[in-house]
Amino acid sequence: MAPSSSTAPVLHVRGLRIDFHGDQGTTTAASGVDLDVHPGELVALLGESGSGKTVTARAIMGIEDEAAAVTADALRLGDVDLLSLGEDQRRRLRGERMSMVLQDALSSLNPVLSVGDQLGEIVRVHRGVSRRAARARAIELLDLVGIVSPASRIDDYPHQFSGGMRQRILIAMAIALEPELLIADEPTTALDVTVQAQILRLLHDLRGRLDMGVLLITHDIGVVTEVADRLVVMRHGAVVEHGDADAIFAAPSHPYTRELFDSAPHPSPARVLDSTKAAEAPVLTVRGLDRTFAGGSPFARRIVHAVAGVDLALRRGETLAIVGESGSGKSTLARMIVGLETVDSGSVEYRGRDVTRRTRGPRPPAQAGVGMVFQDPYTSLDPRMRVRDVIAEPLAVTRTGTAAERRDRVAELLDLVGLTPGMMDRFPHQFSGGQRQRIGIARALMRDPDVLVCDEPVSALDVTIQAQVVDLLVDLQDRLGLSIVFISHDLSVVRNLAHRVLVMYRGVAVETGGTEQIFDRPEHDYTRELLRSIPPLTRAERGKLTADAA
Amino acid sequence: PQAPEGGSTAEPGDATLTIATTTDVVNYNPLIGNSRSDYWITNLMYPHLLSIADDGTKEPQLAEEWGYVDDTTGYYEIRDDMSWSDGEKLDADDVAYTMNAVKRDAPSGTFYGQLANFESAEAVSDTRVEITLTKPDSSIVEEIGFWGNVVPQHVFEPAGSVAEFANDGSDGGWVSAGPYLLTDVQVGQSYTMERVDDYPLVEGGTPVAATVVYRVFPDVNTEILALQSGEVDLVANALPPAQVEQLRNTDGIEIAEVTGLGYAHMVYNMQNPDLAKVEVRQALAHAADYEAIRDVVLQGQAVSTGSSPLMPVLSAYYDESITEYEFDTDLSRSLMEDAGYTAGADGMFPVTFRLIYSLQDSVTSQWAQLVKESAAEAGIVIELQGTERNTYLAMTNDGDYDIYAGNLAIMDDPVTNFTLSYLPGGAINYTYVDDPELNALIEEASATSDEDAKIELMREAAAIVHEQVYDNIMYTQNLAVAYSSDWDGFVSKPSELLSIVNPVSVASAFPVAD
Amino acid sequence: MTAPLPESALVDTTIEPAATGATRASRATWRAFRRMPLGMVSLGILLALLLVSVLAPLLAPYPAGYGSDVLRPPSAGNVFGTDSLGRDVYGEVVWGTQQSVLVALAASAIAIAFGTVVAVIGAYVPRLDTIISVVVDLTLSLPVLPLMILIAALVGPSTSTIILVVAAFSWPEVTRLVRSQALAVVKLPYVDAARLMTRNHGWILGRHVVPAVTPVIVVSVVVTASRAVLSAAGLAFLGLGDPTTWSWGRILYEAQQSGAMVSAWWLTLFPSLAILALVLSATLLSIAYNDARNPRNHAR
Amino acid sequence: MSIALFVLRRFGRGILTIWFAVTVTFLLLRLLPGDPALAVASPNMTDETRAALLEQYGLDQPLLTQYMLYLGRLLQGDLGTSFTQSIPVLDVLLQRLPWTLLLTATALVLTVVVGIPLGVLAASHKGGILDRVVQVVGVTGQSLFVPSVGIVLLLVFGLNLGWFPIGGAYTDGVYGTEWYVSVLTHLVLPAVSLTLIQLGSYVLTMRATLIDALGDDYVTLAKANGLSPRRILWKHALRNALLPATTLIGLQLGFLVGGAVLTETVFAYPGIGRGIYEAVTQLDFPVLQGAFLLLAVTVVAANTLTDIAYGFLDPRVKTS
Ligand SMILES: Nc1ncnc2c1ncn2[C@@H]1O[C@H](COP(=O)(O)OP(=O)(O)OP(=O)(O)O)[C@@H](O)[C@H]1O
Ligand SMILES: Nc1ncnc2c1ncn2[C@@H]1O[C@H](COP(=O)(O)OP(=O)(O)OP(=O)(O)O)[C@@H](O)[C@H]1O
Ligand SMILES: [Mg+2]
Ligand SMILES: [Mg+2]
Repeated sequence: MAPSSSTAPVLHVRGLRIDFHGDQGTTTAASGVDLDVHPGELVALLGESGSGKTVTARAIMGIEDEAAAVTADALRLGDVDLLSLGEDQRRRLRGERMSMVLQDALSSLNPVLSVGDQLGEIVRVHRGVSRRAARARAIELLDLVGIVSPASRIDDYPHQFSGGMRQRILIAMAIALEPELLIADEPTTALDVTVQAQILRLLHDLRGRLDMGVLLITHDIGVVTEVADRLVVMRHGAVVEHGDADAIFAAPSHPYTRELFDSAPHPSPARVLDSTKAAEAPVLTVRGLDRTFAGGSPFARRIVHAVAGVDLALRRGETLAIVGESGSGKSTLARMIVGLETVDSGSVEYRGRDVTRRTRGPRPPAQAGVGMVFQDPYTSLDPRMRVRDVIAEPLAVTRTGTAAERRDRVAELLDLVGLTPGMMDRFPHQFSGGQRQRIGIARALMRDPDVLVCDEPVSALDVTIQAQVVDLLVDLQDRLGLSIVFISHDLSVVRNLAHRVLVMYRGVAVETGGTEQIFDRPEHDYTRELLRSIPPLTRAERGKLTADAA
Repeated sequence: PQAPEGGSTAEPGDATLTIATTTDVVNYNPLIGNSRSDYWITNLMYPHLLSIADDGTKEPQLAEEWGYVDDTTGYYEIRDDMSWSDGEKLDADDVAYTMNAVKRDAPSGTFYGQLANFESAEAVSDTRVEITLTKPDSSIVEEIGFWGNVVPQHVFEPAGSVAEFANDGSDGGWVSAGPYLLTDVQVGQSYTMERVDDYPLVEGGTPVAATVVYRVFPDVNTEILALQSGEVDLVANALPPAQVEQLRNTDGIEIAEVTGLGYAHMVYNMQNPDLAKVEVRQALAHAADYEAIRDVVLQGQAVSTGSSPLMPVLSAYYDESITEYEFDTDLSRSLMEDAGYTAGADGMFPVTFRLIYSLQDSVTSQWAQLVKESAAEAGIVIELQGTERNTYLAMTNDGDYDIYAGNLAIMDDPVTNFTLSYLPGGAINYTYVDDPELNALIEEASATSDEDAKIELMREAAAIVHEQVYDNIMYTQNLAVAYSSDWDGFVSKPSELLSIVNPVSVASAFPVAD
Repeated sequence: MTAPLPESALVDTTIEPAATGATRASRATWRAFRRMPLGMVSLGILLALLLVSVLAPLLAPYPAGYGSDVLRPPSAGNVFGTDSLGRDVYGEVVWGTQQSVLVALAASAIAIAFGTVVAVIGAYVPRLDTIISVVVDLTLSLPVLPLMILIAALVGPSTSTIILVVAAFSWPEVTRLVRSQALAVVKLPYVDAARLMTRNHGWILGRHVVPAVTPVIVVSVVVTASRAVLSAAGLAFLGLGDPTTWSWGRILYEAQQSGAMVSAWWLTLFPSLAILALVLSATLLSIAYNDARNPRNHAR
Repeated sequence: MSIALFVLRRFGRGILTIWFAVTVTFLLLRLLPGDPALAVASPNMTDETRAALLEQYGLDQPLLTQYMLYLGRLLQGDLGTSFTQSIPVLDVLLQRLPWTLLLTATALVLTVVVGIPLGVLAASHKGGILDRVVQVVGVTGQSLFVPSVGIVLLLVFGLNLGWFPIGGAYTDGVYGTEWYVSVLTHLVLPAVSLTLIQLGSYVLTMRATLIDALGDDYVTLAKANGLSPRRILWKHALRNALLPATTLIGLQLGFLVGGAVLTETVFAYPGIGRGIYEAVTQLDFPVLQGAFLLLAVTVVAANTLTDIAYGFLDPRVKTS
């Protein structure tokens, strides 16, 4: 299905510019964007977070934010000049000839309307068919996107479906009227790795079946390598590179594209702990850790066994990765280790001392020796405090040292994590995401811990920045002899960083072992499934996927 | 008081007279009930033995004659033409039963308060009741006759204690010996009363209006609006003084003057060591501008009593030689100095008095301010403590005040009044006075049946009260009641309780023909 | 009296995005606020009322004694007319401002202090939270106005009674408002980070949690203050206000008692307008403040 | 099982609320100053009369005994006897309750019927003139002092125009259709003034929740699917925004029933709020206790109903 650029494009964009008029003046989110999508072609729109991908897509659809001012030299859908249409005429095209799968799948469906109602509505509004016919079409669509026994699920409400299923339903809505153009805005980021692959396969498949032009927005190189026919790379609101996917992969011309490819984790030899360290007694030992939550709605109480009997041991200088799908209990385990969560049963021993207290409420780590780095660098720093105060807070609260001494220590730490001490008087918002995560690490290092527990420390960051932070952690480990518990669902990162891996599934540690062993010779079925869903990284593997789908 | 002009409209017809009141009936048992609405409505069903004239003398109502057989025996001769609405005759047995039951059960109404020297009553014939007293009491016959309603024995006796009987009509409705019979009650909204055809006290023997409806308007303002819009024909509550002129000049609204039978006063608590000194009480008495209070707060609708408990309305007793305390703050200051106080640099004496009054009493609330301000001119600090009525009553009862300000609605009989007010242990002896000379005079008057001698004794007593400032009577308020000019023929009686809503007046009122 | 104003009407439950930063947020809020005419006018009115209450002695002599001209309509001498004792209504309204502002501020200060402490503790200590939210719910479902009447009648009317009574029934609303926000705040990672650092809960609450809920507190001040004004006026109107201090409610009460509400419109109008001005501008101010605070509106 | 369980829990909580209200009232009445005997009897009664009255009321017993006795009787459905009126408390209350319910229910319906469109109007014109007007009108109503408004309404529509009667709940002495008409005409002014003062909070809630809803992702999705703005507003956003508004109805009913004292006073409407005020002035403990119990029951019933309604309206609750 090699789409030829010679056919007339379904989408033709030239010189698209989007400005936001705010009270701090005007920000330009996109300018001079040129874009073509041909029938049956999948174009990937790539770029780091904030580069203007979503605003571009929305502007094309005509559903941009009220505050946005959109101008373009040309904006055509097939033979229709979108710029010349009134709002009402454009509205009629939406759904009918162009449609979009929104970035945030989990909240895009109306919670109080049944799925069948929402699907059928589109058909009824655009086609004026009867309720009954619309319902039949809705069932057909659900079936098409792979929802099992659609007839019985059609009256269910969104919350009754899993994330992956909801994403499928959104896709079903988008293709309900068999549009010529489908824009999918990061259709897989909110999903588990296992589900991601299925969705991509579905899109890939549908494009062929319906001969649609697909514009796939993503910042995930792995995803792109799988399915894209052509690439468009955006940065700071401008297109920096576009062309045939294979050609760009082979020889990226723009430095940013190169950086993007380089920062994608490449398999490297797994790290192995040297034998002297491996022989020492563990710094941290976890035995039979258990935690249950009472959850559910007031109508239906249920018990969630978040963590069930997990054991682990962490040696000096070792990185133990914990992987597993969403909800498998990784965060709960981490929080119990640092003492943020009460323990139902089991023990956490740090340097031979049981630091578990089975009382409720916050428990300090006796434990200055166990520090934590949080997932989200944006919310883990108090926005009202200067960086200096954030980092020095542990000393301030105990009134340790003079102000000058604390200042010196802060400067030292900032230096250690690769920031300049001159930044200490700024507020967190004046830093980029990666810099903030460094500040978070500096804070964790304030009390000289020898164990760092990192709960998805890079998943909120761009790929390019991810790599920097991971490198910093490895560097610190080497310099300070830190032991690290590293939680992630990104297996590529794990492979490059971890000495050992612990796989969790529904609260249970199903498998533990050296990184190499887990990746190359997984024993548990679940581990195997997890590994299968890692997007293949080479073009060679890509062909295989396409063949599968066909 | 207008006499019916013999017009054709005064004939019994099917008119409805709608009367506004601010409160609901609390209790339908006239022996318990205490609020104005209770009085007004139960008075239309349960007759009193006696009524009262504008000069405070008693008039016949159910009783035609009354008096004393000897020192400790009184008697009433009652009409023989009255009967209850269920056909039972109203006879001396009902009267004697009522008195004895009240004495026995001690219901909380005013009636029981009059029975201190009462021992028992006996129906000696169908129309004559004799009462036996525990000691000579020259005013008790009139007081019982005036204050006490007569209730039907055949309804009240089976119900047990008259102190607990609700008489709410739940058991077959009410029974009336007045001009009207309560037939329908919607709490918070209205009380409907139907005519009792045979009511001998009204001219012609039959009440004119077929129906009387009492409507509840908690807010005076709404009440006045309803009168203006014609929804009610009469507002039973006395008008706020400031509204009288306004309404007098309003088309379609008439104002009836009602003689006041009570007074407003301030009482100084002599348990307070400062107030125990007569000079201090006098100083306070001279530090209030009574004339201004009557002119401004009451809009001139009040008369001075000469600062004496013997009001001008009780013309037989009134003593012109007793004159009002003069408003003179210099005099007050020198009296204070006589009492041994020296004013500080700021001109204030080192005393502070707490004056209590009820917030529900708007007239008193207003003049209390004036009293406070004028006392300050005399160097005496008065702290105002206006409270909700119940708190006020509780404080009054506990003697928890320095100065008490309040009103007495009907002080019809000086002897009874003095007994309650100035004898030690008297129920309204708010000043806590125990003056042997005064005590002797009151005791003597109480046992004296000779009218002139009694008057002389009371005047002497009043002079002492005035001189010693055991009580500071400020004025008698003359009341004004508004009604629609579509109605006429009301008969005004003194006091707000009787006013133009007394049974005879309501029964006589007739719609004016256009 | 005032109807219950649900939190959703006034407070965006969205947490201020940490990324925006507090100082910048407050400046952005102010900038957005300045462009809301309703908010600015309301702010002006409130400041003016505050000024009147402070400067009362300069604006009018304390209304006392009596005057010869009773119930006179507004004229050059008495711009708001005279009451049934011939006193100057203008002076009464001016001095009433002082009392009303005092009641509003004092009652909301107490309610806010108590309500915030309870809310923050509840959000922070899950075990207490259940009890606290039950108590709050229970208190909220009590019939507030009748209870206020009951207490004011039994305890006796005075400014301090009014303040305490209003505060006593306003704190649960504050707690509910603040609690919803605090619950979200205590789950934020930076609070977790602070917990890892110290056992000093006072420090965590004072340094991290309370500052984060301050905007909500600002809104509750406004809500409880206006509720206090209306409640105090209502109680005064029922004869349960402080009879010795001038308040707007007392002017209305005296007008009602003297049956003059209908004939002497100026007695009713001016204090009612004053109440309206205070409550209205306070409410509009809080709405404008919220709109301004909402980052969604910063972009306009 | 789960809905039944939910209802049961709700019920248990309701009972707790009622108990709380009852206990608070009981304690307040007895611990604060105030002597019912004085409120009942004429001022010149003797100390014996007073003692006898206190005994008759059972107020001479220890607090705990009184409380246990009271709860015991309550459990048997006995609310006691009014101090002042000597009739069963239930009778006292039932005389007024129907009118209160009529008035408050009417006001509530009016509020909802007027409030929803206004809220939608404001939200859909957010930041515009219309939005401002609706906000100011809504908030103004809420900031009005009831008695002043009441008097003005009565003066204009009652006296000057003569459209509506001045006070009461119906006209005495008329029957049949005429009676029903009179009930309606008497209802108009008080209901309008109650509606006026609570409309604001309703409109503001509607507006705020709707604006929130309009910013939700499903609205963007609906736009992307080419649905018309009207459809998006009335079907998608409003459905979601109505949920919080439902809860508010429950809250407001409770507030209204007890809080209409001022309205009832000015319009001479025979409701329970005024009844409570009068019972306070008479210190009629049993009536007050009964009235607060009744209010608590009303509030609990209203909240429980709206909660259950919420459960049925919101599929997230219903189907889990
Ligand atoms: N409503 C808005 N008002 C102001 N600026 C906006 C608005 N929406 C987006 N922007 C800005 O426009 C730029 C592009 O945002 P956009 O959402 O398109 O990024 P993106 O490439 O989709 O990022 P991501 O991968 O995180 O989704 C960003 O700087 C963003 O802050
Ligand atoms: N405070 C809590 N109350 C109730 N349930 C909870 C709570 N915290 C976690 N859970 C439940 O425990 C399970 C494990 O959650 P946890 O956050 O540890 O998963 P995770 O592996 O970190 O997932 P993710 O990758 O999405 O972060 C989930 O089902 C979650 O819903
Ligand atoms: Mg995006
Ligand atoms: Mg997690």
